[in-house]
Amino acid sequence: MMNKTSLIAIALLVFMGFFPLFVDSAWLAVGTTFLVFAVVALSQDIILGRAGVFHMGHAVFFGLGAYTTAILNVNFGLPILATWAPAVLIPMLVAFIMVAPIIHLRGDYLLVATIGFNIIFIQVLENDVFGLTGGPNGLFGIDVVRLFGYDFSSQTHMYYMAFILLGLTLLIMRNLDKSKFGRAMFYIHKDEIAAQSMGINVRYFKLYAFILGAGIAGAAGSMFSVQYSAVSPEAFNVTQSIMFFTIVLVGGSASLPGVLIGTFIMFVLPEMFREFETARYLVFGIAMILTMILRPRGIWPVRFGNIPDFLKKGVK
Amino acid sequence: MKKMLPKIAASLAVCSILAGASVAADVIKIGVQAPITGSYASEGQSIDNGVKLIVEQYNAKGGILGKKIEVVTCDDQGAAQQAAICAKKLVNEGVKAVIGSYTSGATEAAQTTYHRAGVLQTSDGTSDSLIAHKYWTFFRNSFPNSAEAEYTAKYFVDGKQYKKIVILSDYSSYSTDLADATVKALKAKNANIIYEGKIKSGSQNFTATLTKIKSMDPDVIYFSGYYTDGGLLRAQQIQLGIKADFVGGDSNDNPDYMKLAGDSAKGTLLINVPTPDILPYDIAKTFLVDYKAKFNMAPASIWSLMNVDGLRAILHVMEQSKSDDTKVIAEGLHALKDFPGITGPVTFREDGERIGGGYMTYEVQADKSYKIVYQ
Amino acid sequence: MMSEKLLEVKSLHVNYGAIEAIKGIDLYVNKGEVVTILGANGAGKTTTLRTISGLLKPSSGNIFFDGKEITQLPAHEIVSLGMSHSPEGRRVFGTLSVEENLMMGAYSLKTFDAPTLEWIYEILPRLKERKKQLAGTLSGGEQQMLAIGRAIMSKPTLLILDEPSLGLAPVLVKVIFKAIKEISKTGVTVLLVEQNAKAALKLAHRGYVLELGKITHSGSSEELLNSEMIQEAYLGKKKEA
Amino acid sequence: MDIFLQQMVNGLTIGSLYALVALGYTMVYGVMRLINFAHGDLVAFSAFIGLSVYAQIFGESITSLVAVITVFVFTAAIVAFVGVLLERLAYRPLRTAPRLSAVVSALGAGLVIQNSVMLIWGPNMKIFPSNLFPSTIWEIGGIVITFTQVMILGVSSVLMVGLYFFIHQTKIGTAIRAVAIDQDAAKLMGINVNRIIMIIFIIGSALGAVAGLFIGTYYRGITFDMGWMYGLNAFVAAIMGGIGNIPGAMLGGLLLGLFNAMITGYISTQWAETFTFVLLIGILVLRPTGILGETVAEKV
Repeated sequence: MMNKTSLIAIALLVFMGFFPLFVDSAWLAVGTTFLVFAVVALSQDIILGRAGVFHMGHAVFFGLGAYTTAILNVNFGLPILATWAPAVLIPMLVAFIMVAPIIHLRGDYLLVATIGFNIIFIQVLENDVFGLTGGPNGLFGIDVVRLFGYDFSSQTHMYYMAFILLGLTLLIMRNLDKSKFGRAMFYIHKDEIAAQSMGINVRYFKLYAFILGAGIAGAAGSMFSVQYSAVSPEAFNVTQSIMFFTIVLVGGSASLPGVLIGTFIMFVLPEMFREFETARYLVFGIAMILTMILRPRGIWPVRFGNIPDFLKKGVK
Repeated sequence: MKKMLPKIAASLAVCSILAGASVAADVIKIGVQAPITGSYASEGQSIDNGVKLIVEQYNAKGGILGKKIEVVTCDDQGAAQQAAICAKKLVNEGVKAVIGSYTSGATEAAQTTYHRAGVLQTSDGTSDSLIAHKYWTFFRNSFPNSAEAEYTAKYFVDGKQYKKIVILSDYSSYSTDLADATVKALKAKNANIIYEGKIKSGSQNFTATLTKIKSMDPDVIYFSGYYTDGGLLRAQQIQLGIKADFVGGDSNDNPDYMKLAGDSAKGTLLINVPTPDILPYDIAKTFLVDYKAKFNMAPASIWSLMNVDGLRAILHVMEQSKSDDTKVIAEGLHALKDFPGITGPVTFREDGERIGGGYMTYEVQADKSYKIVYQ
Repeated sequence: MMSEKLLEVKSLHVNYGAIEAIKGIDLYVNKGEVVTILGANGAGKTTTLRTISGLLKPSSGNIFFDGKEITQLPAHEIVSLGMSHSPEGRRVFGTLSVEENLMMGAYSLKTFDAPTLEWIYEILPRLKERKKQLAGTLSGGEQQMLAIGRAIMSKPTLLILDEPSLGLAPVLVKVIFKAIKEISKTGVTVLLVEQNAKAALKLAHRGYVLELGKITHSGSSEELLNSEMIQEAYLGKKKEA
Repeated sequence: MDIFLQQMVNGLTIGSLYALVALGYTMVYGVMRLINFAHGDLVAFSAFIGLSVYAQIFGESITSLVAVITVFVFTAAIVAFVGVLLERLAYRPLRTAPRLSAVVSALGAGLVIQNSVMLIWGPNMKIFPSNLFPSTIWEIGGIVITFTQVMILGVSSVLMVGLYFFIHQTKIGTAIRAVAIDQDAAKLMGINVNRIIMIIFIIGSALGAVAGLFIGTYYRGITFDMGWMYGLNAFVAAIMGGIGNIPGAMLGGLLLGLFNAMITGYISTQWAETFTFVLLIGILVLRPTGILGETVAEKV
């Protein structure tokens, strides 16, 4: 089962693990953000790529995680560590309440409904509900992680925390692929009607994907708020959701290396080409179109011709 | 761990644009954090231009403390998240001071990072919350919303004696803060506020909100947001036949306000500090001429000049104290007394607040010229 | 019988992705003939027809229609040359009325052809009764009538029919086949794919048998009707022991 | 009561702009099953084109009915051409690709249009001349209505009724509906699907251009990034009405405009968008394919 893809993935992880030894803190900050966004993109991929649900509101869950940590820390003085569990659980709960009534909607309708949730979310944040969210300013001065009297405040600390988070996410996704859920999701994505006739409860598994994706995005959000010590509504608006959506499709949906490449291209490359300033997004848009025309299934697509062995077992 | 070789190798490997930006001790770096793109791009570019002009002038004289000054610009797009990213980036670049940002929200999001790193920051953001943390690194080069709010309240209650006041703001950090400060100041004077509302900036269609306001028959509509919405609000107010006065906060004072409101602009009351072209100081006149010569246009507004004053004050103190240590510079800035700025004398309070600021109210005439009606 | 070839297919190959669906077939249809293609499900009958009418592009081979090569022409241009294809599963436009469907049939003509419409209403009177009704609300048989009517609105020289009797009650099958006969009588050449092999061969002059993307048998209808293999495989007759 | 009627006028004005834009979304969706995310940016683009056309031809001073009509026709033609170009370059190569790839391409195209506008006309707000339409205001029983509003309501009604008849009474219109239902069957009728798609993009873009010009003349200030907001609202309107359904888009647009005005006027400005999307999600939960439903039957 050790194919080329996993070898490359391991090589990448090793590289990312030693990355801080070679670069200054400016690059480390870019690296940290890359890791955080990669986690969000992977969680988006669980919903969009694997379960095949047209979901364009992922910034909601990312934002919920970030705001949970920020609110509990800034408004209630909880240490960051204590906010981690709620930052994962609250997005999961919201995902369930929000998505359960609409999970049966067909692709494009679900897409617009998730955009709608994102817009409502932003409005809630901007209107400073219960005086908790800080309104349009957001919340500032979020603490760093402290444990046994140590401050994990340097950029290297942040980097490794994000690195561990990415590692955990990859582990979850690996287990997911091998599980019953993984198989079900694979078939739902390939052919929903066939999957249904095989007795797979499509709604249940889609909802499961949503809740799992929301939890992981929440964890990334928590990390994000600590990294920048500030959260504000526009970091979680529809544009951000569209970015996560695009990352998955440009990279290659349901493909781990694809999503990581997508994150690199959509997040790190624009950071590098900041010099071009104004023309940057023009080039970016052209690149999006060209990528889709030349590689409609993404830069590093999953090859559906070769169904991995572990997926073949059990169902047939 | 921090050896040059692997560093350069890694940089090359990722086509780093920062490859050349290795630590060089013979320059002093000044950061600019401003909205170079996005809705406030004209203001951001104006700040960047102003800073570059001053730095060029210094470098022509041989730099500062025997070193050349280098400007590092980071585009925060007027967004808090980008601002936080910029802050990290500029700190990592090793800048001594950061000029900006334009909006209060972007300024605030970056503050903590600069403070933790001991990097000076000077901004024209007017939100009162900017000095709430009392960071020693932060200096406001404009005047706070609370000062404008108090002036506005005095004008409304003592001057105009309005009985029914409507307050509108948008969702931006600055506008919300100014509206809140104005409401607070008005309430302290027992004024009667009949409606407080928010409009969504850029949504263009405000007729629904205005129709609702019409049914309340107010004396005055005060708007604390930006000219891009203010001009439209005024035009639609006149269109709907609402006979209240329209008073705009400082960010409505912009030539585009007149164009947007068209004929409806007549009679608008604008509250602001003096505009660039009427600044009486010689330094201001010279600077405006230089700016125009280099960039072939006028600065976007008074705000970029205030940021330029922030930079000038910092460079002045560096020269005086012969030190590039930020602690020393901060002390020097606090000790400044009426430093001659483009926008008037510069003096900072202990919490980084700039002291002073004379507000006035202009009435827009039929030919779009200003008449000072209250001071 | 004239022997001028109206349609000629030469060593046609068609791929679906990596799978080769049609593995080199040759066939022809003479002017005025009724020709049928028989074959089991998945033999490649529909693929062949879709390639002839230009919906699919062959990986190799040539198709000639009325002396002209049409292999690379787009489907809509082939229609205006006089070929009309009534696809499998009827594919009527459900939210268009019966009359609008017929109007679309005449799309390739410069003007709407009223006499043809009258004639269709004559041979398929049910359509006239329902002309204002949405096609999607018709019964299966009526939809099939509409699909055939729509296909001849363009006044084709070659009419291609893909499984016109599929899923219909025997009474309706008779109506449909009667109509096809009427159409063929006016000089329209017909290429017919049918699972009802007996009815098809009774109507046709010649036939081909397609199996797994290859033509295995061909001949006059009589020869095929009498062939043991056909009787066994398509006419449901047991081999005599 | 007059406040209520005033709100209706307000709502219908903005609603007809949404409807014009929504038609572009719904027609493209109906035929291609593609959410054309670039459409909103095309609307913003047309406002800028209109401004430049006006400045080029009339030098910003002379106004007359002829001038206004010329600007509208020229702009609609240019934008229609750009729409067709957009389809050729960004969507046609992706006809057979997975549906979401085309969505990403559309998002990319939106970025390209938006940033081209920014690079050509600059990042600052541009302002339409105020004298394009007379500044006449009528007051009827406490309700105020301006000349521009009357023009918006009048012109968009005429366009919508015209489009309805075009789609339902003409041969090309029927062919458009046929292509929307079944592309292969339509090809077999001799319909050139590529040509139909081109016509769709011409009509949709031209209607969007009219909306963009009205936005310019009514609100005067135009920004390079305003397309997103109009696009999103119009898209929501199209979905509400039943995407792919032309009368549905018109109904959805007007309904959304009215609903927004009433919510803002009587309930809350701050929560107006939330109400809009709660309404949308409510409609979708109760009627999963919008109010009038899709005209296109789901292919199995």
